[in-house]
Amino acid sequence: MTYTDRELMVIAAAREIRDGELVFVGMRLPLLAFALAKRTHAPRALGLFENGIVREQPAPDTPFTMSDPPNIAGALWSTSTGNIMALLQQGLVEMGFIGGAEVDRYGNLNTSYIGDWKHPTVKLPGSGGGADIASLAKRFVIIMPQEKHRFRERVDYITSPGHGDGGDWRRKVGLRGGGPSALITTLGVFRFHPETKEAYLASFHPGQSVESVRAQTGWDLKVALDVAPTPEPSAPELEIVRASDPEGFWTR
Amino acid sequence: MTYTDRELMVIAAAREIRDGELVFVGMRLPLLAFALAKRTHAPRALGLFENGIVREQPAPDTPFTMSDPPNIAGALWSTSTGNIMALLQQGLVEMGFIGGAEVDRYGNLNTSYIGDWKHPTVKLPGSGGGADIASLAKRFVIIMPQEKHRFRERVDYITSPGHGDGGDWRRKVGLRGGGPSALITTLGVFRFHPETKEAYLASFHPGQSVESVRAQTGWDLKVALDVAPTPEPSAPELEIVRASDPEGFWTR
Amino acid sequence: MRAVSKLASMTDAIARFVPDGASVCLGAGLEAVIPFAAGHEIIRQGKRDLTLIGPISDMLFDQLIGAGCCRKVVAAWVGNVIAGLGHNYRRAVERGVPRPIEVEDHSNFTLSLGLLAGSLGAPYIPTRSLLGTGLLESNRSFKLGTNPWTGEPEVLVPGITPDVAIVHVQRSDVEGHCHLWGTLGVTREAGLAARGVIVVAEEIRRREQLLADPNLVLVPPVKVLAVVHEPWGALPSPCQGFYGRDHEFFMRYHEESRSPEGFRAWLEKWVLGVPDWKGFLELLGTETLERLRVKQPQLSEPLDYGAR
Amino acid sequence: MRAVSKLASMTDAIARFVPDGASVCLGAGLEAVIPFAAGHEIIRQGKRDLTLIGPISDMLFDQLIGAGCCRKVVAAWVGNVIAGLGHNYRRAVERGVPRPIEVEDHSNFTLSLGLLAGSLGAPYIPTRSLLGTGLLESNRSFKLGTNPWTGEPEVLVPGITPDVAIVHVQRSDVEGHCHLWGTLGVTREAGLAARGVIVVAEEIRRREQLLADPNLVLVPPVKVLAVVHEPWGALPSPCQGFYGRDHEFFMRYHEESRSPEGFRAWLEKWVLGVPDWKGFLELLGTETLERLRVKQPQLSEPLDYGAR
Repeated sequence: MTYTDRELMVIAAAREIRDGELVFVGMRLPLLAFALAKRTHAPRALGLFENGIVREQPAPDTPFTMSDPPNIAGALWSTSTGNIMALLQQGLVEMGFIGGAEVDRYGNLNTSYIGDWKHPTVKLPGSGGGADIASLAKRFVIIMPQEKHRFRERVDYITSPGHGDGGDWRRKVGLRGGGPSALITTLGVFRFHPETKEAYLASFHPGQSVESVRAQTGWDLKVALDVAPTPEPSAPELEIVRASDPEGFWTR
Repeated sequence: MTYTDRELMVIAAAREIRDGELVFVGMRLPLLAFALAKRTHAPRALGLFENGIVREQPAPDTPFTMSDPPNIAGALWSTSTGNIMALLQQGLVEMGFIGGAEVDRYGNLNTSYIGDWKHPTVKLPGSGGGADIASLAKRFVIIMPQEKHRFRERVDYITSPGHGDGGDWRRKVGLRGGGPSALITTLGVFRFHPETKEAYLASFHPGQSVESVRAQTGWDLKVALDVAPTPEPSAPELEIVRASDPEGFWTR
Repeated sequence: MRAVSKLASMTDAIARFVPDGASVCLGAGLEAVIPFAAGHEIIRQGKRDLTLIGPISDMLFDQLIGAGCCRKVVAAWVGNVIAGLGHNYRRAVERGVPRPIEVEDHSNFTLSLGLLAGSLGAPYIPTRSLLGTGLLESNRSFKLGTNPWTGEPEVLVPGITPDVAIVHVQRSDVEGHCHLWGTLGVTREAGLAARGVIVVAEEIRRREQLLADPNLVLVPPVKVLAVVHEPWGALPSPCQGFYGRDHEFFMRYHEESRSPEGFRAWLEKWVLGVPDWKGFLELLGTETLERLRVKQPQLSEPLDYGAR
Repeated sequence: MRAVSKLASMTDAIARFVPDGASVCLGAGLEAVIPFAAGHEIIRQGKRDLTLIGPISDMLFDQLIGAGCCRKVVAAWVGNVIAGLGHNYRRAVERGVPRPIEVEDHSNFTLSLGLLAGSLGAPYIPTRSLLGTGLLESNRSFKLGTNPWTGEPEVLVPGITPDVAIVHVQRSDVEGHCHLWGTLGVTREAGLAARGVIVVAEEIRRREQLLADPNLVLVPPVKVLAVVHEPWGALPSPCQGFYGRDHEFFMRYHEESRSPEGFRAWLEKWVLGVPDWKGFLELLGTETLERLRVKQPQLSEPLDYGAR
């Protein structure tokens, strides 16, 4: 069975959603992951979008942005951005998905400035709602392509807070949300050590190895004792993902 | 021409509204005053109600409460209480009307507790929106029946702040609104000294005198040098008031 | 997947979701859509030690206090809007009759801000209202603060998060997607701030009819504990598009509740003497209902949510 | 008395109410109802030193920055939502091309809270978001505070009060009573926080049609400076019930704006080369409009505001 990196990422991401959860979905791969989870193991999950939308099902045609009219028609609630973010701050949102341009060993994400923020070499678009999800969701899952220069010992700027410099950093700075619980890349799935909060490789995708992942990681990578290949997508999973993205705009 | 005390109060109150102003109207006499002002000298004034309503004209049948359905139908805006109060705090509301159970020489109003608030002899209903209007409107006008025991040297409890203990008290405690500009009673009209902020008698209603007003005032009353009788209602004014309260529920 | 119905009788909804000691927000719509049907059921079930939260509560809090259900009031105003003082409220505060109650004095704005802060999950919101007033002394939940940019004084209004908000609306589906229009007051803030919401609806409609206007849905379905179908359930307060206000009922209550005995008789007749809201409506009589019923529709223009 | 018409051409509205140096909130509806017609007119009139305020601004801020209109950006995200980075934004921040700009980094929640605080007339609202992030360092408008009840850290988000908010809506009357539905984003907060509002409407309707649903009126008429009738005025962003999003236009812009020369050519063609929005629509072509036009109405159920 053939599939793309991105299809595998979607499927791995879907497995992070538990039934009945409120999930900050966002667009692109997470939206497809939500669609898949809904149709498999998490039929009662609800999707939140930071433009103010709560949906039970993704819109019939996968929208390009969360504010496309098909994403509003049929919503359970279409309210203000503030009212949706308020659910996060009330502690009602179990999980959210975030991407980033750079990540570090503690799952901190940078989507703001490469280099010194006062004189950046690259100005990235900024937080959007990412910093809020990272700050306030009970847990969050990072999805991003893995390249060594993006997987850094320390990010230049923390846009979306992971586990800071590890340990109980989040508690110390006053963050209530639980921080990142998984990092899903084009090469593997990372999780975070319960004490040190450092990312470690939990599984490598089929065709990859601990070494190939390590080669694209900018820090001294820790690896789970029971590291194993990421389970292959099943045919039904792939079928659902492809039905949600028939033209392959996001996953090809 | 015969008229009631309350009709005269309504007419005196209407004269306090200037054209084009945003006015916190409330119910009862102020609502009738607003209706009168709109039909005479202040056609462009807008009325605000703390249940969330902005109206250009009072509802056709004078409602008993601001949330009666006729007060919503035809409103220019029907929003939340918070959004209306926010206009106050933005400093956009020129004036408001307030009543009270007790008033003192600096225009402080008590609608909360008679006696020590920890062991009150009378529990009054409380602030409603009165304290907000008194705190935040650019100016406000007090309307209440005058009886000596209600016109006190010092109120037991400040619900709606007037000029505190006088002078620049409002500035000192941090209040931005201008405080009371007039006190309209069943006996006369009081204004506040520009420096000391103490209430003084500006006019006594026809049939009253400085002495009769003083007899119903619980402090050593100051009187304007040019004190004069309150102008009599005109026939058209009375006609409009009576058309707004045809059964005399509020003014008889 | 199938929609999960939260439809419940008023009896069951109050029994399950308003335990003794709960903090309950009622009457968030100021003088309109006051959930009297729910309030009367709370009295019939003899709930105790409730904290009642609401801006002005026109007559309902006075009834709940007089019936002994209340331990604490968090409100801007308690009484009878067109008649004046609340006699039971006075007796409770002044003499501890039938029970002493604690009062947290708010203004309408600070109550709104407290619920807003609660709805945002924010600890408090600062305001320039109430500076210099007695409320800052008698309501110990406020703090006096200092604007850290300007040094100016400010009042910090702490977030209010009721255990349950009871809201009366025009229509709902069985899952609790509901529409309220007309007077809003602090209803949206209350519904979002509360841990759970009991929706009391004039009409139960199909889900698609509610979701045809998702902007108007009052609270997200995760907040809704129960949906009660109770036509006329806000009487004698009004409900836009359905019925007007029964002013006489408020006036009569004011007279009859002057003495504890008078109130007791009122309570026996209108609340304890009937098994449910249908019983109340029968006592009120079909003539009164017919008089209050809205007869001239005033329809809004539909919104086109078309997407393709 | 007669209603005062605030109807104005886009040219006049921008000329009068968006002076050089103003702070302007645009694109409060996130990816929907972005007032591109207004933004292009701002560029044509060569406005300078604007502070642009908006949550994500999908492509519009990038255009205004590239055209040299902007001195400062207050936003959570600036770029092109489906394509990625904003090339003009990068050039301005990294190299001062065409002009250096200042950036106040927000998240969507803090921008929303800032506008909410502004709308409330409150100095700030505290939040638990952004603790530990670089935003607290690069955006000096935030303050780190301490919850006075619990001692816990909190971020104080100061009120944001734009000089003017430009909002695109489905319908308005000539006085500015307007209705917006679909994606709301931070539009209501922006309209209420701003000193004045320019309403850009797909349709101008009679006053009674708007006031038939007073709950839906976006901002009170006292806030409205001008009403501009500009059908299709949010293109290429979508407007619920009217048209969908022109994804290709966003993708093409992303490619064409890679170099300053490419952006200049884009600007000459689509903005400076046409006299007004009708010119833009002609360039876009009737086939595109017809493709994007919503063809299947999905109507909400009317609300009965009947009172008698």
